[in-house]
Amino acid sequence: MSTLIVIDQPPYGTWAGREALDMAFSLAAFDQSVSLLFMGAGVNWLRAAQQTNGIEQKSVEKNLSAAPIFGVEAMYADTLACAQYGLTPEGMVAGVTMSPNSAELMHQHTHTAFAG
Amino acid sequence: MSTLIVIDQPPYGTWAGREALDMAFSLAAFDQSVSLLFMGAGVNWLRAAQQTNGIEQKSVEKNLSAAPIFGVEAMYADTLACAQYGLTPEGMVAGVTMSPNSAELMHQHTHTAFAG
Amino acid sequence: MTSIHTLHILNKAPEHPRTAECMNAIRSGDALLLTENAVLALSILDDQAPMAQVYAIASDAIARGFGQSGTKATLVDYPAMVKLTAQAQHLISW
Amino acid sequence: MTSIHTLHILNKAPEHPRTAECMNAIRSGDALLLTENAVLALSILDDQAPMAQVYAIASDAIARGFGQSGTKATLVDYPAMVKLTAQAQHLISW
Amino acid sequence: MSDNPLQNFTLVITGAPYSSQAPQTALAFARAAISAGHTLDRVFLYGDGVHLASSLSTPPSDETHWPKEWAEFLEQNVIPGAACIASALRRGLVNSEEQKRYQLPANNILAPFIIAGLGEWVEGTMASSRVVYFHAGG
Amino acid sequence: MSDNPLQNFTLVITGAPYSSQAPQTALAFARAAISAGHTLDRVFLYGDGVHLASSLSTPPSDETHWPKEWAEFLEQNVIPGAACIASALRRGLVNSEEQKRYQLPANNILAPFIIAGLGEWVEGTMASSRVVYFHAGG
Repeated sequence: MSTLIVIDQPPYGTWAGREALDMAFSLAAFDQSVSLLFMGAGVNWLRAAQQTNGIEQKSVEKNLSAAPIFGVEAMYADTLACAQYGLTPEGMVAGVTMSPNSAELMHQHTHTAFAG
Repeated sequence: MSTLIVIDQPPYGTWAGREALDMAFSLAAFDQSVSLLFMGAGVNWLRAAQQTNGIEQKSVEKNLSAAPIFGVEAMYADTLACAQYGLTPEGMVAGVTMSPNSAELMHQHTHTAFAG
Repeated sequence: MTSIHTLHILNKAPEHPRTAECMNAIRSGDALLLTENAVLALSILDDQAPMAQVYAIASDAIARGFGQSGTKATLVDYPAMVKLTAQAQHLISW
Repeated sequence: MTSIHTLHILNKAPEHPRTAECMNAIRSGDALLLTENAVLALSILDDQAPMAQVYAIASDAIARGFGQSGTKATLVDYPAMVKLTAQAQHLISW
Repeated sequence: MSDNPLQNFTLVITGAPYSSQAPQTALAFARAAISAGHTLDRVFLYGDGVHLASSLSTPPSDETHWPKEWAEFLEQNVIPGAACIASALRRGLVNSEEQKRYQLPANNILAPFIIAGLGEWVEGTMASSRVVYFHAGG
Repeated sequence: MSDNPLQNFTLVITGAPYSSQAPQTALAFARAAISAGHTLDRVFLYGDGVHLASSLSTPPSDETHWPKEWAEFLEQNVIPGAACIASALRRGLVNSEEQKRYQLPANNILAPFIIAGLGEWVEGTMASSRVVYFHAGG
């Protein structure tokens, strides 16, 4: 079984992305194969240099950097969505694989789930 | 003071539209000038022949027909949104005024508010 | 009963960004089930219908005034939805 | 301080249908204030900027990695947001 | 494998009642699944879906009481229902144990719903043949 | 009229904490308004915003407790805060009076928030010079 957790909402404005990340970490904690796909406005999770001291929320960059350590297999970013938001590999957090065909990626996984 | 309450979400799938209607009825109950504007997917509130016995929710058509009685001054429907959803005057509930320029309508009211 | 590769279950209005994401993800051999506000797509779906069989929950369609729109989608009840989820190898709830 | 006819306060991501509704409603003499997820429009806004002064809450922009994007919008704090709401004759929270 | 093999479903509800239609659609699906002879491994409430487990929800008497309808369905069919503890605590849904631990003035979980970790959801995905999510619409 | 006349604001919050950023943005605005010498006529919670008045919300200790922050702000500045009764009852937010009336097992409204009708909102729109809405984002 392999699960793809999809995040299509930006960070901070809603909690759905954080709750999606918790789902991925839980699967990994149970030694289940899990990857993350960022698409739509969700690719903004991956923008480098997020400084959250002004909004009383923890930076999601730290959460993301912990993903490989917790056993999340891959973090994919939808190529088209990155282009729409002006995100280039240099402007993104480390460890992200570009996904030129996210529909195909979903079909390659047994489960695909959103957090909300 | 005149208030325009805007409904841009369809009925039944979320509660925002019902709560917007309650706002309009409350203003009217306090003898405040209030009108409703349906735009975007919200124009689907106005589709005739809604039969809700299958979904255990009350039909919003009855709520809308009560609007003039409660003192709501006008119900506007965004012309472009109606066209997008294939809504014609014959397929709509009674008492609706078409709004070809909803931005102008907002500017004509002192207050413009969404329920959520 | 034919097999379905992925059953896409969509409950968002046509304007919702996830609707476009769902439509982009549909491939040959998949099926699309419209529930809740997604049945409003029945007034918009036409030539550009996806390459998949389209179903819609009848009670949701009728509640929203689409009792007669059986041409663009097959109206189904919840027992049929259960069957579709059993037939499909994969499910995605958008 | 010049007067603002309508201050449009937008807190939705660019894909959200209300963003398009807001952009369509902006007229000459209005101002647009981006808050929360709406600051993501800073990566998209360009030639087609609306005919209005654009502001964005600095803490929301910086949190989302837009600390250097002062060119497309004036970054403001909450005291400035309060001033804008006081200057404007009308407010619309999208 | 027959045309309609019996399935063991896990349902995940992430939309709140009286804000989304998710709990309603999920219940219609659950009833149809049981009627067709399938089994429900468990129901897991996540995100805003935890509000379905509120013992204090009081809709007008002429509206369906979704938390009660769900609680009765789970009891009658002996199906476990759990609300994610992290989602629930943030949103003000607590059981008597959490009430004591955090010295809160009350508890408000409607039986038979319990509070449990995301591990309940992971186990559901492993134990069942189909996982169906019911999100908020829009 | 000066460049910056003092205003009397009514704030309406329709987004829930730990689901939207609305209560957080609204509090930053409210603090700035008071600091600038403006007044807040009242704060009205509507729709999912009523969850801000929960006395049971228990976020992790390293996250901001928005209901408590808001309650302290309202008390310190003697500003009335009301949750819409229709929104609140459906969503499981009740005071002791509603608890008795509907024979519920508990109540969970955080003081100084009270439960009131939409008339409170209407009065706010009439009494104040500016009404600012804080909706859920997305």
